[in-house]
Amino acid sequence: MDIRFNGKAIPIQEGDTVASALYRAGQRIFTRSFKYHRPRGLLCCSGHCPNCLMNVDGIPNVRTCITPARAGMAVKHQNARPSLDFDYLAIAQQFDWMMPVGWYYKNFTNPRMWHLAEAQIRKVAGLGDPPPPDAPEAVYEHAHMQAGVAVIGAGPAGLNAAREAASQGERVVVVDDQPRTTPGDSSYTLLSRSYCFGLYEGNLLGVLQSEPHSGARERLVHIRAKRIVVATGAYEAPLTFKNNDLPGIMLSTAVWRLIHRHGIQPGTSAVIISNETGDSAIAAELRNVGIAVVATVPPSDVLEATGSKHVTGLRTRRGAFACDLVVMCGHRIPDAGLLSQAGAKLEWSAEAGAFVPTELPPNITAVGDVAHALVRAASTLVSMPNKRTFVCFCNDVTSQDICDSVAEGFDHIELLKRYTTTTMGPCQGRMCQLQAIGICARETGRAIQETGVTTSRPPNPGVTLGALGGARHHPIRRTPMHYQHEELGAVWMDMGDWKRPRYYKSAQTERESILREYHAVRQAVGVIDVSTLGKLSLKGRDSGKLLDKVYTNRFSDLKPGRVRYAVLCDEAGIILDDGTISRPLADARGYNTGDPGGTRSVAPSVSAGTIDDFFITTTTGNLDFVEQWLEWWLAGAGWDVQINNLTSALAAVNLAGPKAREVLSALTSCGLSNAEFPYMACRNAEVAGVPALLMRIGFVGETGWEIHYPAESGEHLWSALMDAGRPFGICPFGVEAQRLLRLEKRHVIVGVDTDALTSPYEAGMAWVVKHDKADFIGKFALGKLESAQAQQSLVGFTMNANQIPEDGAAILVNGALAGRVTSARYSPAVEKAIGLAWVTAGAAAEGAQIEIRVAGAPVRATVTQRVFYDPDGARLRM
Amino acid sequence: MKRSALHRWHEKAGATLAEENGWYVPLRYSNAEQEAGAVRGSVGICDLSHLHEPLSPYARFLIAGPNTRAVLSKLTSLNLDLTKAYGSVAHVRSLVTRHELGFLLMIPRDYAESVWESLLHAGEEFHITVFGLEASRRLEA
Amino acid sequence: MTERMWRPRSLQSSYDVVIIGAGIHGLATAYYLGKRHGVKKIALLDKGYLGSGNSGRNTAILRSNYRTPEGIPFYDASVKLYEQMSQELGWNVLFSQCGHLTLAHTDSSLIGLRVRAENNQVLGVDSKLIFPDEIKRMVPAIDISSRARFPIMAALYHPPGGVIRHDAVVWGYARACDRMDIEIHPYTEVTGIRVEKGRALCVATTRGNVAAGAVLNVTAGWASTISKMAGVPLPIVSHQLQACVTEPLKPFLDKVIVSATLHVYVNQTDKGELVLGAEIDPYQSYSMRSTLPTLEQIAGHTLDLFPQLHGLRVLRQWAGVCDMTPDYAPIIGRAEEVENFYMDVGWGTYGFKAGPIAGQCTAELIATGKTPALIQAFSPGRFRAGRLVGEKAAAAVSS
Amino acid sequence: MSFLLACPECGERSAYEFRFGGEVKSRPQQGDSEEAWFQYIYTKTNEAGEQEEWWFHRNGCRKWFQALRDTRTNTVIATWYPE
Repeated sequence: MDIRFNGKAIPIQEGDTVASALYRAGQRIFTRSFKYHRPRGLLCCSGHCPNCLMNVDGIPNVRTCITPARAGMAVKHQNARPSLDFDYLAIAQQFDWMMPVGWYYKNFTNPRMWHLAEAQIRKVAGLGDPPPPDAPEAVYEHAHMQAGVAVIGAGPAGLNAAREAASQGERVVVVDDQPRTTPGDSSYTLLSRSYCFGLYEGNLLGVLQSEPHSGARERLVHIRAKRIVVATGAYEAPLTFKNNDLPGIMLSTAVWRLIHRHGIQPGTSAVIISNETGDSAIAAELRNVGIAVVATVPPSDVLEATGSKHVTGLRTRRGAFACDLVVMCGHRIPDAGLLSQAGAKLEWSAEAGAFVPTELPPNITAVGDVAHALVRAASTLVSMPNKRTFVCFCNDVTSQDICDSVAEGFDHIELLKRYTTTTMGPCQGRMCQLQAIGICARETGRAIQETGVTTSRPPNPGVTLGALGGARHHPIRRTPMHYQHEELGAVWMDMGDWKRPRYYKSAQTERESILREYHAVRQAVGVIDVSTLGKLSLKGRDSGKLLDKVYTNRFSDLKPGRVRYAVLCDEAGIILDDGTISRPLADARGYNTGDPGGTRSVAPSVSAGTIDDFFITTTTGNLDFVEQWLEWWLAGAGWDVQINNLTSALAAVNLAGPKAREVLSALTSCGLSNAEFPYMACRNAEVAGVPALLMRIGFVGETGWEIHYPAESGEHLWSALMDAGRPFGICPFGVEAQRLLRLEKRHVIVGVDTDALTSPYEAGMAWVVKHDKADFIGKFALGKLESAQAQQSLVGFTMNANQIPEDGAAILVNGALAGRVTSARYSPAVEKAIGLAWVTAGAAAEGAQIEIRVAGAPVRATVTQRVFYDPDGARLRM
Repeated sequence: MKRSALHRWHEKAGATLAEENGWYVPLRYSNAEQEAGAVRGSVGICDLSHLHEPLSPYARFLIAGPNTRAVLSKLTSLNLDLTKAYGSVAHVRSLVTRHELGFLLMIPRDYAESVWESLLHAGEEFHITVFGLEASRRLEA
Repeated sequence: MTERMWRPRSLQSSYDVVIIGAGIHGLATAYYLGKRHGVKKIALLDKGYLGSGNSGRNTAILRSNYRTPEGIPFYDASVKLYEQMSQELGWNVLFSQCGHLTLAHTDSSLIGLRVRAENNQVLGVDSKLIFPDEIKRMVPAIDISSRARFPIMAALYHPPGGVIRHDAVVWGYARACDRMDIEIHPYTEVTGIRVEKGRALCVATTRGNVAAGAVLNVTAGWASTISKMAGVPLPIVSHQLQACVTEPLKPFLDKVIVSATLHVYVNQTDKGELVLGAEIDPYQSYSMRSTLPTLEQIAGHTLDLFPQLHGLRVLRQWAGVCDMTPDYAPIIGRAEEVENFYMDVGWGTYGFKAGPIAGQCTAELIATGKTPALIQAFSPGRFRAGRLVGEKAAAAVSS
Repeated sequence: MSFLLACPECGERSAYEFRFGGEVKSRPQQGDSEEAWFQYIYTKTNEAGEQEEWWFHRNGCRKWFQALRDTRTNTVIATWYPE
C-alpha cells in the first residue's frame, strides 16, 4: 500500500493523510512560498494554512494534510523548480529590498516597462499548475435537505445541541468535517467529512461533502434549516517572530494531530512557545512520545528561529535553544465566519483575546468555543516590523510590510487587505487576520475594535468549481419528431433549450442542402416542424377583452374560424413578440371526423371550444415571457380568463408549397378549397386520424397549413405527411430554408430583425396598431411614436453586385455608419442577394443607394420597401 | 398509435413494447420479476405517460423504491414531505405527487428524455433500474 | 521617508463642489475639475472607506467594443485615458491590455457580435470576429469541442481590451487629488440635501452640514437614494452583481473571456487567481450579500468553458449594487429639476470602464456649463424625449 | 437569490423559483397627463427599504402575487394576491 510522491513510492498506513504519510517518510519541506519561495513545512495539519498544497491525481492546490491517502495516488509538489529541496527562485529572498509591499504600483509607471515586467511576473506567479485541457473530469453532484435544526460541528457542544433539539422532536442534521460515523441509536442525521462553507439568506447552508459515495468526488448539500446552531469551535493561528515560517515550527494542534491521529513523533527535541506557566498539556504529550522538551518560553521572549531549510533552534531573551521542533501555542480564534456571513457582529474581547460574535440574527445560535474562545493566546499580540516575520503565509506579507502600508495611509483594515493582499490567499485570513489587525491597531494608535475586521465572505473554506457546478445536467428540449429529424439527417441548431433542425444534410454542402429545401417549398411541397412555437389557449368570457388590452391590434371582433397576425408591445411601445391568434369554431362544425354519430366529434379535440376561446402562438423564445405578461395583466383584474399553456402538449408542422393542398387532402376529409378554407382561416379536423387545429397561414409565402395536434401523435402525423407527400416530392425543411423563404416575403422575425428599441412604426408595421381602441398596453407611447419622426427604419435591400453580406454587416451612407443588416441571403427568386436592414431615416426611401460592408469593404445596394417575392400574395391564396 | 416522449428511448433500451389504449407502452426491459425486485431493493423509474388526460403537456414517470427520496433530493429542492407540489426537477418545472410506491413526476413532455436521463444519472449510486408496466403491476399488487 | 497617499482632513463648512461618492467616478471628476479647470475647493464624501463601493468590487475589465455610435467613441476615449494613466499619475495601475474575447454560442449572439465588430471597425476601434480554431490558438485552455451543451461558434476579439488593478486606479486618483488639496472624506455619509428655489444649497452629513456651489451624485447603486434627497426621480433600478475569485494557478489564461450566452466572464490575474463574474441578479436589491445559486451558476458556466478546472477552489464571493437604466446606458448631466445638481449615474455593470472619461466630461460640464459631445446622448432628458441609447440589445453580459 | 418568499399558493420557497416583476405602480388612465405617463413608464422609486413589488412563481403555481420586501435585507414581510 503506497502512494507515489514525485514518482517515488511512499508507504501509507491506516488513517493516513497524504501529508502524514509524507511526513512519516521524512519529507519536511512541503511547499515553497508564493513570493520568496521560502521552504515551508506542515504548520496547521487541519486544512487551513497554505503550507501543504500539492498536486494530487492531477488536481492542483490540494490540502494534503486533510486528504486521506489512498493507495496509488499520484502526488506531486508544486511551485518549486527543480525540487522542493532546491528551488532556484528562492533567490527572490535576496532581492526582497526590490520588492517591498506595493512595489509594482510604484515602479513600471511606463506602460511599456509594465508590459515587459508583467510578462516576467506571470512566468513565476501562481501556485499549482493548471490541469491540461484534456484532463479527466470528475463526478460531482448536488443534493438538497430540509432540517428543523442544522448543527455545524460535531464537537461536544454541537452534539449536545443536536441531541437536545432531536429530543424536542426536531429533524436535526449535523455537519462535521471529520470521518465520523453516526452512532447507531442516533436521533439526528450526520453528514461526516463535510464542511459548511456558507450561510446564505433564508438560512440556506452550503455544505461540501467529500466522497459521498464511491462514484462521486464531492457533493454539495443545500440544507435549508429553520434554526442553525453554529458549533464550529476555534482554530489556532500562528505567532509572529523572525523566521516563524521555517519547517519544524508548528501549531500545537498540528503537533497533537500528528501524534494522536497518525502516530507520528514530529521531532526529537522541542521548544514550546506558550503563555501558560508551568508544564503545559502539550509538553506532557511530547514527553509521552519521547520528545525532549528543551524549554517553554512565552511569546514575548522569542527573538527568532534559526535554520535554513528546517528549524535548528530558537533564540529567546532567555537564551538560545537548539531544537528540531518549535511548538507554537498560538492564538485561539473563534471560527465565526459563518456567523459573520449571517450578519452577526464580531466584537473584540480583550479578555478572550479574540473577536467574539455578538448580535446573532434570529434563528441562529452559537455554542461552544466559537461563542467564547479560550484565552490561550500570546499576551503580546503583535510583533515589531521585520522583513522575515511572516504575517501572511499565503502571500509572504511580513510585519514590515504591514507597518509600511499603514504608514502610507492604508490604515483601514479593508484598505490594508487590498494593498498588502493579507487575508486574500488560500488560508482566507485564518492564519493572518488577527496579526494584521493587531499591527494596524498598534501602528495607528487605535483600539483593536476600532480597527475592525474584514468582511467575512463565503465560501469559507473554499469550494471547488466542480462541486458548485454540480452534475451540470443541461436540460434539452426535444420536439415529438426529434428522432425522425435525426433519421432524416438533421443538422441541429440550439434555440434556448430546444433543438431544431437547421437543415437536413441532403447534398454535399450546407448551401446546396438548404437550396434543395427551398426549391421544394417554392415548386412542390415542404414540411417543417414548428412544435417549438409557443401555444396558449385562452378560455373564458373576457378572453377577447384581455387580448384587446395586451395586443396592439383588435381580437374581440375576430370571427370564429379566422386567424389574425398579432403584435405585443410594452408600455414604451417596444415590440416584445409577435404570432398568430386564431379563434377556433365554436362547435364541431368544420371538424369533420367522418363520424356522423358524433361520438368522436369534440373530444379529444384541439382547441375547439366555446365562442370565447382563442388560440395564441408565440415565437419560440418568448413563450414564457408572453404567458407571464398575459397573466400579469390578468392578475387582480377580476376577469374571466383561463390561460392554458399547450406548448408541450401539441406538436405542430407547417406544410407549404403549391402541392400542399394535394398532400393534405389525402389525409383529411376537411374541405381545403379556397372557398371552404380560405387564407387566414382555421378549422378543427382530423388529419391522418389525429384531431388537429389547422390554420391557413403563410409565413414562407406559399399556400400552406400550420397543423397543431397532440404531441403523442407527433411521429405518426409527420410520417403520414411524408408518405402522402412522397409522390409530390415533399421535402422536410429546416430553420435556414424557412428564413430564406420568409425573407423573400419580407416577413419580420421578432428578435432577429427587431431589437430592444424597435416600435411597430419603425418596423413598418403601423397597421398592427389600432389606436381606435380605448386602451391597450403601449397606447400612450405608440401615440407619441406615431407622430414622431422615426430615427431609423427597417427596410429591404437588394445588392447591386453579386455579393452576399453577412447578418449584422454595417451600412454606410457617405462613408458614415448608418445602420446594420439584420438578415441577408442570396434569393433564388430575385437572383441576387437581398435582405432586411435598419437604416437612418434619411436613407430609407425607395431606391436610396446605400453601402453595405462585405468582408470589410463597402458594396453598393439599393433600398426597397417592396416585397421581393409574390408581392400581392397571390400564391398564398392559390 | 400514440407514443410517449420516451418511445425511442424504450426502443433503444430493448424494451418489449405492447399496445394499450392506443398507446405503445413498455412492458419490460428484461425480466419483470427482476425489475420489481430491484425497485423493492433500491429504486427504479417507470414511464406511465400513457395514463394521461387528453392534451396533457406532461410525461408521467413513477419513481419507486426505498431510495426514491435520496435520488430525488439530488435533483430538486422541493420538500418531499409535501403530498403534491410544483417545483424544479433537474432544472425543469414539474409536478411532483406522492404515490403509494414513491412519487409520480409530471414532466413537460419535451423535457421528458432530458429529465429521465438525469434521474438515471442521479440514481447510479443506487443502481437505479428502469422498469416496465409488468413490474409496476407486481409492485402495486 | 514614507509619504502618505492621502491625508485625513477636517470637514469645512462650504465647498465649490461637493461630490457624493468617492469611487472612481467621483475621484476622476474631482481630479479633472482640479487639473483642467482649476476648481480646488472640492470635497469628496463617502459613507465607507475609499473605493469601498463598486470601484473595488468590479472585475476590472476594460474594453471599448460597444455596439452603438454613442457608446463606442465614449468607451474608446476612456480606454485611451486608462492607457496613459500610470504615467500621468506616476502610479502604476497595472493596466494589462491582454485582449478581450466575447464568445458566441448561438446564432443570435453571433449576429450581435458581428454588429459590434462592424460598428467598431467603421468607428476605428480594433475588434474582429474570430472562429473556433483561432480562439483555441489564442486560448489553448478553452474547450471548443462539440461536447458542450452550447459549443463556441465564434468570438469578438478586441485586442485593446484587458484588465487593470481597480484599487490602484482609486488610490492613484486619490493621491493625485490629495496633492491638489482636494479633500477626501471617507466615513462621511450624506443624510440629506437642502434644495431651495430649484438649487441645492447644502448637503447634510453624519459629520455636519456643508454648503455647496454644485452637488454631484456619483453613488452608483445608491444613486436613487441620493437623488431622492434632492427631489430628482430617476429611471434606475438597483440590482446586485456578483463575482468570485479562485485560488491561484500558474498563469495559463492571458485573455479576458466573456460569454454572453453563458452569462459568465473569466480572467486570470497576475497573481494567478481566476476572477469570475456573473450577470446581474434578476431582482432589485441593495443587500450586497452574495448568494449560492449565483455562485453555482458562475462555476457551472466556467466549467462549460474550462472543464479541466473542476478541482479549483473558489475562495471569495462578493456582490456590488448596480444602477440599471432602461436602455443600459448611463445618465450624465444636470438634473432638469435642480439647476446645480449633477448626476453621473446609471452605470449598471459598465461603470468602471468609463470612470476616467465620465469624470473628464462631468468635470467639464460642471466647470463650463457646456455638455461635451461625448455625453450628449446620455442626458437625463433622453427618456422624456424618447431618444434611448441602443446598448441594451448587446448587453446580456457587459464585461 | 436564496431568500425565502411565501407564495400564497405554494408556501415558502426559495426566491430562485420566482421571477421578479418590479415595484407595484398604478397605471394612469388614457387621457392623463404626459408627465403621469412618463413617470409610470420610466421613473422608479427604487426604494432602499420596504417596497411593494410583483413576483411570479415561475417554477411553481405560475401565478403573480405581490410582496412587501425590505430591499436592504431581502426580508419578505408579507405576500398577497392583488385585489
